[in-house]
Amino acid sequence: MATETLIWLIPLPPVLAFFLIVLFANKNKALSHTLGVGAAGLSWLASMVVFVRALSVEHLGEHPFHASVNWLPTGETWFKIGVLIDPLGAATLFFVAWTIFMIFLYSVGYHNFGQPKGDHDRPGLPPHGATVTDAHGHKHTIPSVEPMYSRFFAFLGLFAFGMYTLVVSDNLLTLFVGWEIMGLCSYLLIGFWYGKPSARNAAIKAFMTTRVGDVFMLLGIVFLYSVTGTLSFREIFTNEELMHALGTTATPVLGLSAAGLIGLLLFIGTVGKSAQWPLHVWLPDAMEGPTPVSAMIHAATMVSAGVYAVIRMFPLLSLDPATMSIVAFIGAFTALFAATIAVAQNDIKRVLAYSTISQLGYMIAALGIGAYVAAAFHLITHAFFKALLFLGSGSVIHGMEHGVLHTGNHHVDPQDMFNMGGLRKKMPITFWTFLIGGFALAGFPVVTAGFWSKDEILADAFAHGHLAVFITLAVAAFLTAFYTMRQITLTFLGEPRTEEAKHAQETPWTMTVPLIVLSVFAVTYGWVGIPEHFPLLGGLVPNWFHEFVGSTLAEHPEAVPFSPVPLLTSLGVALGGLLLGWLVYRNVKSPAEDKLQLPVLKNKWYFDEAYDFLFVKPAYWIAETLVYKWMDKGVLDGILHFIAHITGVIGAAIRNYIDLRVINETIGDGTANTVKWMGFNLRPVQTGRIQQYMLASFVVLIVVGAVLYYFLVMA
Amino acid sequence: MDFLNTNLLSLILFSPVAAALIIFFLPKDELKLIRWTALISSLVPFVLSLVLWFRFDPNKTGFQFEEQYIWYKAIGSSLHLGVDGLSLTMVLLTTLLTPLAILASFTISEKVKAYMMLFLFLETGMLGVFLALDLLIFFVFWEIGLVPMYFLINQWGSANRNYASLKFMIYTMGGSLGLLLATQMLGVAFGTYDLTRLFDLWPSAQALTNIPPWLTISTIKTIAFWAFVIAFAVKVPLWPFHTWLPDAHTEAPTAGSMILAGVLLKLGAYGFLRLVLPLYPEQAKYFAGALAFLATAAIVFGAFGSYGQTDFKRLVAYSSVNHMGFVVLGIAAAAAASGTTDAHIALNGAILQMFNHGLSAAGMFFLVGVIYERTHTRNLNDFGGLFPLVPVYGGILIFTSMASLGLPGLNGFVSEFLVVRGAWPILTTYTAISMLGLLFTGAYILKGIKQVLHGPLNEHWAHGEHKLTEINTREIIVMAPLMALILVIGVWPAWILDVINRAVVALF
Amino acid sequence: MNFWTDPVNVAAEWLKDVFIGWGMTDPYATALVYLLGAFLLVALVMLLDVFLVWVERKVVARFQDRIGPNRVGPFGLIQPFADIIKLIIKEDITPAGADKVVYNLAPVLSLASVLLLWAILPLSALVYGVDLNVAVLYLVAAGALGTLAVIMAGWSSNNKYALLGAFRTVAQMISFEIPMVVVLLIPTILTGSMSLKTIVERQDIWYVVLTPLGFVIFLISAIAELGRAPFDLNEAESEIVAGFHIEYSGMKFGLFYAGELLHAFTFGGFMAVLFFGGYRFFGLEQIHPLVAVLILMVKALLGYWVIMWIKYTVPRIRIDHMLALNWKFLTPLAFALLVVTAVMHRLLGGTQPWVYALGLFLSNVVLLLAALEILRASARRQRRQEEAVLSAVAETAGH
Amino acid sequence: MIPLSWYLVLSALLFSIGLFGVLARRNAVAILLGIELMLNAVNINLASFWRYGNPAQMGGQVFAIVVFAVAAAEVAVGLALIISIYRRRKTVLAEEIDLMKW
Amino acid sequence: MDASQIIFGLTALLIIFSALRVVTTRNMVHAALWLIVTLLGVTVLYALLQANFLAVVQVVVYVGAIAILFIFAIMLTRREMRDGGPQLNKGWPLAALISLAVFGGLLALLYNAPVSERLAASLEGQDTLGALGQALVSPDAYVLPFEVASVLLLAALIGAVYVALNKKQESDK
Repeated sequence: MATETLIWLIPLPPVLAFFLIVLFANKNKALSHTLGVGAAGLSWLASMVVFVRALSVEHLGEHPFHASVNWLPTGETWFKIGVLIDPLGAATLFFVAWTIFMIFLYSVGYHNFGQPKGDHDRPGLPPHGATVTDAHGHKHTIPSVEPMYSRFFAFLGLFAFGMYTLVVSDNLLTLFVGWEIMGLCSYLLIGFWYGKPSARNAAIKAFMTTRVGDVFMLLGIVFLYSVTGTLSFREIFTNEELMHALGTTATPVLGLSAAGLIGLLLFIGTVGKSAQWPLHVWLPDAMEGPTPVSAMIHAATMVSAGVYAVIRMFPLLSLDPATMSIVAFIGAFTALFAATIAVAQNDIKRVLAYSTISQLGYMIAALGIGAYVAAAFHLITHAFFKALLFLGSGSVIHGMEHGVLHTGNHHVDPQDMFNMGGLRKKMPITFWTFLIGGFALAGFPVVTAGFWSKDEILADAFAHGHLAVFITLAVAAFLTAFYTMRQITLTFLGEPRTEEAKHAQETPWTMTVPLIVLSVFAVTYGWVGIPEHFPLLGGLVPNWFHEFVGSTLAEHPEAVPFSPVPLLTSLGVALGGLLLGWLVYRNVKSPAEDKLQLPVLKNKWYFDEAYDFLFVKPAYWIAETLVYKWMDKGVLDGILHFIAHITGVIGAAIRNYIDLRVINETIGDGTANTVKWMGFNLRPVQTGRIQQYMLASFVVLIVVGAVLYYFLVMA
Repeated sequence: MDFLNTNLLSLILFSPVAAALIIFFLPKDELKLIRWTALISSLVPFVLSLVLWFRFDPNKTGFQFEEQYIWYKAIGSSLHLGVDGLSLTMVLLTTLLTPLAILASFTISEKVKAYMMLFLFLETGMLGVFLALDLLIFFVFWEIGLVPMYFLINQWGSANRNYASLKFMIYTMGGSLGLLLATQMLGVAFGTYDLTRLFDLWPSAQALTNIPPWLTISTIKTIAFWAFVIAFAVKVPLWPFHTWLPDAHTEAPTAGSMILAGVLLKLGAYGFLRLVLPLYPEQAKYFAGALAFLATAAIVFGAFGSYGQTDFKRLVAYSSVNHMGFVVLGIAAAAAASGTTDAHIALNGAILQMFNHGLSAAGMFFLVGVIYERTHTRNLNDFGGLFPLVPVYGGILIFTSMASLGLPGLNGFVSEFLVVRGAWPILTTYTAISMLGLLFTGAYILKGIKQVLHGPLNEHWAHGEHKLTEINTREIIVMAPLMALILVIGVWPAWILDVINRAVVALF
Repeated sequence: MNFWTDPVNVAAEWLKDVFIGWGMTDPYATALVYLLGAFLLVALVMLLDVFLVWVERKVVARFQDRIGPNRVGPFGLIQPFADIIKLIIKEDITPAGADKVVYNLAPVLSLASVLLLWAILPLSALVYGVDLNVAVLYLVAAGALGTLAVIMAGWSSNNKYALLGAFRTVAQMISFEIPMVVVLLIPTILTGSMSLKTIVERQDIWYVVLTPLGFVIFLISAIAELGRAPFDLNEAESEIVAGFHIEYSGMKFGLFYAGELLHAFTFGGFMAVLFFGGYRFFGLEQIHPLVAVLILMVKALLGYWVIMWIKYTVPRIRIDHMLALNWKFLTPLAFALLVVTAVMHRLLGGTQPWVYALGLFLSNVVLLLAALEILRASARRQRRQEEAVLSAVAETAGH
Repeated sequence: MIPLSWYLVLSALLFSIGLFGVLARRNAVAILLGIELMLNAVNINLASFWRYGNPAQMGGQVFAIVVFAVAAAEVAVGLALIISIYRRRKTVLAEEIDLMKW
Repeated sequence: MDASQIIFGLTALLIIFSALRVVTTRNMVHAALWLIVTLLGVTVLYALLQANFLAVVQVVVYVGAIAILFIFAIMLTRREMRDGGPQLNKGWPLAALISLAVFGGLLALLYNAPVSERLAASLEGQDTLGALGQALVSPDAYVLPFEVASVLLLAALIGAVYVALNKKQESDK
């Protein structure tokens, strides 16, 4: 099969699975997950084939796989949509395919496939467990299967479709299509347990917050389209005249050039999607969704899509330094800001959520300083280890739920890290893989992928003289290592702090296999991008990633020269942070003993409250009171009713003073009286005999006719 | 089949009336017979318009299937019918929605005969507007459509129906007074009402013989322009003429709302496209900013209004204001820069938005009706967590809501994108402000879903006599064509957009 | 034009020349020839009528499992002449109090109304009385005169039964004229002309194929128009003795009788012309005009036979049923058929002949089925009502 | 050939006879008979003017047909009325049907 | 004098005679029958005028329906059929005078009118029947009067049925 055809086909299996499950298989759990996982597998296979073929093509950057068809007629011309796999796309496709496939597989176990139906489970709420009686007559409470199992796979399928569409599309519009489909799916999946008000609100928050960004992004797309007449990446970026014109055309906004403004608008979309400050608020709440969802959406794919979009549009952004500064600022700020919050969170998934925001800020900051390849590199490594961490945390929660069901004490939150401790013995596979993931996140030197990608960003920042960015990111990295170690310590090390933690269990193979696979990538993927001038290790493995992804750009980015400062910094912050985290938290038993539970951090710098006060409440007020009650019901309908009233008054006046008085009494009754009088006197003429009437009329006819004839004709 | 070719339009136009006459002769107690007769006979114009669709040659410019019959020779008016790509899509929409609306109203059980007859008359009224190529005929059908709708709201509506129907009737009639006067003026000035001739004569007219000396020709044209605009703006409805719409929609019976939102609102937009732009290019260009302002106001305030509702149906009703605002925004853009590619794109979007809104709004109203029939309440606060009870209904509701929200991959996105794309370079500021409306579109749609489907289950509906029943097969059949079209247009809009595009390029 | 190919017209031309030779001017000669032609036609038709008496009697005998007249002449062929002689020599009675002039005029008018019809019957492409452009309406007009004769007879007899019979006849004839006129419009529409000759010439596909339902309606209303069983209410012996001709005897009765028989045969002829291709039969008519006349006669005889068949098979129905059948069923159906035929003719005009024929035929079938369905439903409803009434009655009786 | 005036004179005569019937007869049915005569007189006029005017213009014949329709309607309603009156008042004499006097 | 003139003369005499009988005869049935004779005479005139359609319709409508309706009505009101009283009312001399005056007036008008001696143009090759049909249904011509006449007829029918039927039910009560 031609590669282009294959690329077209990549997104299709999941969406087919979606429709098949929704329409036909929604009653059959096994069939549903077979369809879902099978579709993910097919897409994975196709992606791998495409990836391998992409590797074997020389100068893929100049001659990418590309095909397009007419889609929208626009005046005299057609708007085309198509697929494109260039080096960046291929690299993205690689990690997307892997993570998606793994998450599909993981979901089977996570939703307790094969377990009995719950006693009181109902759709829309997490399963509560089922009571079974074993051979000895003992009653056990064991996890029960998710009631909306099929639906979950359907949504995941649709989501995968969106992500694949985004990756393979050759233009901003279809990218946006995939982007929004993922937005919908994230809404549906965060609100998967819609019966919980918190999940329902989180879903809406996620959708609306990202939609703020999307609206700006749509404007950016429209702007770009209006200016260039196309949305195809290649047609825009390979057209040097056009790029030059874009870079020099001034706009009235902030003194930015057209390219800068477009880039900024598109970037705001990313801010929403990748949960950057100030639109970061949705992502922690989104942890209400099932854990595979968190892994899928909030670590590996959807939030990465935001960064991917910025990487895609990098040539445009880089035309305007002002925009780049904004991007760098937001990225760096977010990285630090989110890291500070993560330190004070007790929910195992929320820590990861803030860490995700922070890491995404890293990538954005990298882009802002022009470190194109480094950003892409960190994007990919982060996707692997963060998906691993999320899945691992899901595994932990799952294990804890076992304990909760065992003890029957449902007041214990299985996600609170202070309820855990010592899980490394109960859940060894989970522990080791989580450890790998955590070290990768912290940037544990040399062995983990995270180290290489993070180091490259720091090196870039340092080498290009962005010292402020460099320092901010370094501090953020330190905090990252610190809270990562805090998490590992609280969760796995030490002794179990609760009864539930003692009865935690290792999870089934469908959950652990993805963990193992992802942990492999979390380690090895770093090796494809080792800088060539790195001491000792440089050059052992060629810096393939830099060459490959860098070739996407027309101007090949130079690898930065080696400098010991960033290397030492990253070594220092990673190891220092890890060590400090372990030291501080190895003996902490309860939240009260945690010195870092500062209210301002605990409450996320009060952003939710501020937004509620600044935007949500006023919006409600504008909608309900200002627009509806005052404007529509009050002013507009008031005017209408006033006019109606005036009309009524005029009508009544006409009736009372003209109709009744003048017309009825004077003219009407007067005439009637006259007629009555005449009729009374002329009455005897009416004999009631028809023939006499006729006789009379003929007499008149003849007389009048004769007279007329005489005067008109004869005379 | 020469006969079919030469008389296709009048067959489409008058077959509903014929069907209504047939129903007139049916016994009034045979509800089933009446319903099925109405349904099947309303499929006749649909099939004919499919024939029309496939026989239509998009490559030709100008009107096709033209028919001209003597109607009122003395004043130069004739029954002149014809279609181009613009009206073709609207005809298709009308004939598609009518059978669905009739099927949707199978639950009506009082005065069924009158109801069905009115519905079929309504269809003729609407089709007449889309098919007319004569100003007077246009006006006649324009007004004919009002009467059945008035009775549909007034007789089969819910609690506040008298107020709503009166408001609807008076408002629309009041709006069209100016239209009538302006129509008369055009007719008197040129001795013909034939649009094809007026398009040539009127915009280029430099002097009129019968105007008072203290009025200049441009003043006359400006007044006539606003007379047209106000008539259509009321119907669209454009802010601030929109307040009849939430009342009328809310009180109308389900199928009435479907048609009202699905087709009747399009009459206004169609009027802009068919009459205002071709007849008053200069004035339209001059006042495009004002139009765009009103459109933007409709978009933003419509979205806010919708967000502020606790009545589900009213929420959907306000969403129509919001969506139709985009249509007018596209039209305003085209008015400001007629002939450019941007204008063509904006108009493509506007016309497609008309079609799409017809599908999604009709679907939304129907879904509201489905749940209203079961619960007898529209108050959003009375629902909650119904998803587990009605999973299929919930899925359909989410699907349709997403189409209304403008989710890419469904139809609404394509048209909104095109409108925004076309309007951006022409009316940048307004387009940017209208994005606020787009944002709140999401907010109110999600609010609706949140209050109805999500959240803790309201136990009131779970058991006993109030137990909510799942959407039934008939209702799914109503939704199926709408959903299929929503998806198809979202994924592959070219089949319909191509027809629209060719018409737009030829016309504007 | 020679004598062999067109004997009738050649003879007429010759005769005209002869008259002109005698000193007549052309118009008078033409008028005289026409008069003679009409006279000749009437004479031949009357002769045929005599023969029809025999046919009728023979056929009814076979229906009733008898032999029929067989004594006078071979196969009883001379029997009618014997009958005529008997009728002529009977006493001519005029009842007291009868309106003499009217009484005597009625039978003549009755027969004349039938004979008038022969003026427009196209016997062949070249042999016909007159090719009138409103012939189809003429057919109805002549029928109106027949009605008049009946009412004159009934009234002038000064007899209650006669008057009752006349009333019935009039009600029946006027009523059934309506579906008949409507159905007559169908061949008119299909042909685009009211001229019978044109109708025959355009009938490449027999109209009975295109509009079978029309033919059936025509047959039913024709039988009613003729006043033959099952619609012979005007002379229902058991109710009103013999109806309008109760007081007539002798040759005056004979004229009524002859008129009725001839009327039936004539309608056979018109059925042939309107629905069965008239004098045409797969090109046979082109052999010779007289062959064409023969073809028409055979077809007319077949039609006549069908009418007789019905008469001797179906029992008489009640008068209110008969009128209900007309007003509530036949008339609406005829109108519906007219509309359907007109629409289909317009829709399918210009298509392949077989498509055209099939379309019309099927539309007839569909219409018939729909009509029967409606009929069935209404019958069911009526039965329910009656049963309800009956049960109510039974209940009250039970108490 | 017949001149137009013959028809017109005949029609005028017929009209006058009818008029006399209408004015002079006592029997209501007879009055209607008179009216029929008058209508026929009119119809003769219409037909002959058609024939002698411009035969391509069908106005004359069309109006004759309309007169037929009117005549039929008039007879139907008139006779129904007369029969109805007869049932109630047992008379058909025009001069006795004078309830509407004064 | 040609043939048509002879026919016209004979017919005219018949018409005048029968019309006079209509207005003078005592026996109402005879009057109706005389009316039929008049009508048939008029039919002949139509034929002479080559108005075939009118001729046939005259027979169908007048003879076939109207005249028979008359006879019916006369029979239904037959108490007056052989009424002994005078057939003409008291004002008949005045009526006769008026009729004569009308006739005279019409003759006077005819005498002065320019059309009186006009002869008919040939109808050779004209499809008057087709033209009539077209005229009746063409929107350019007489479709509106035609439709109005149909509606009138329908209304009259319903009215007649109502008038005749309603009274009967009342008398039944």
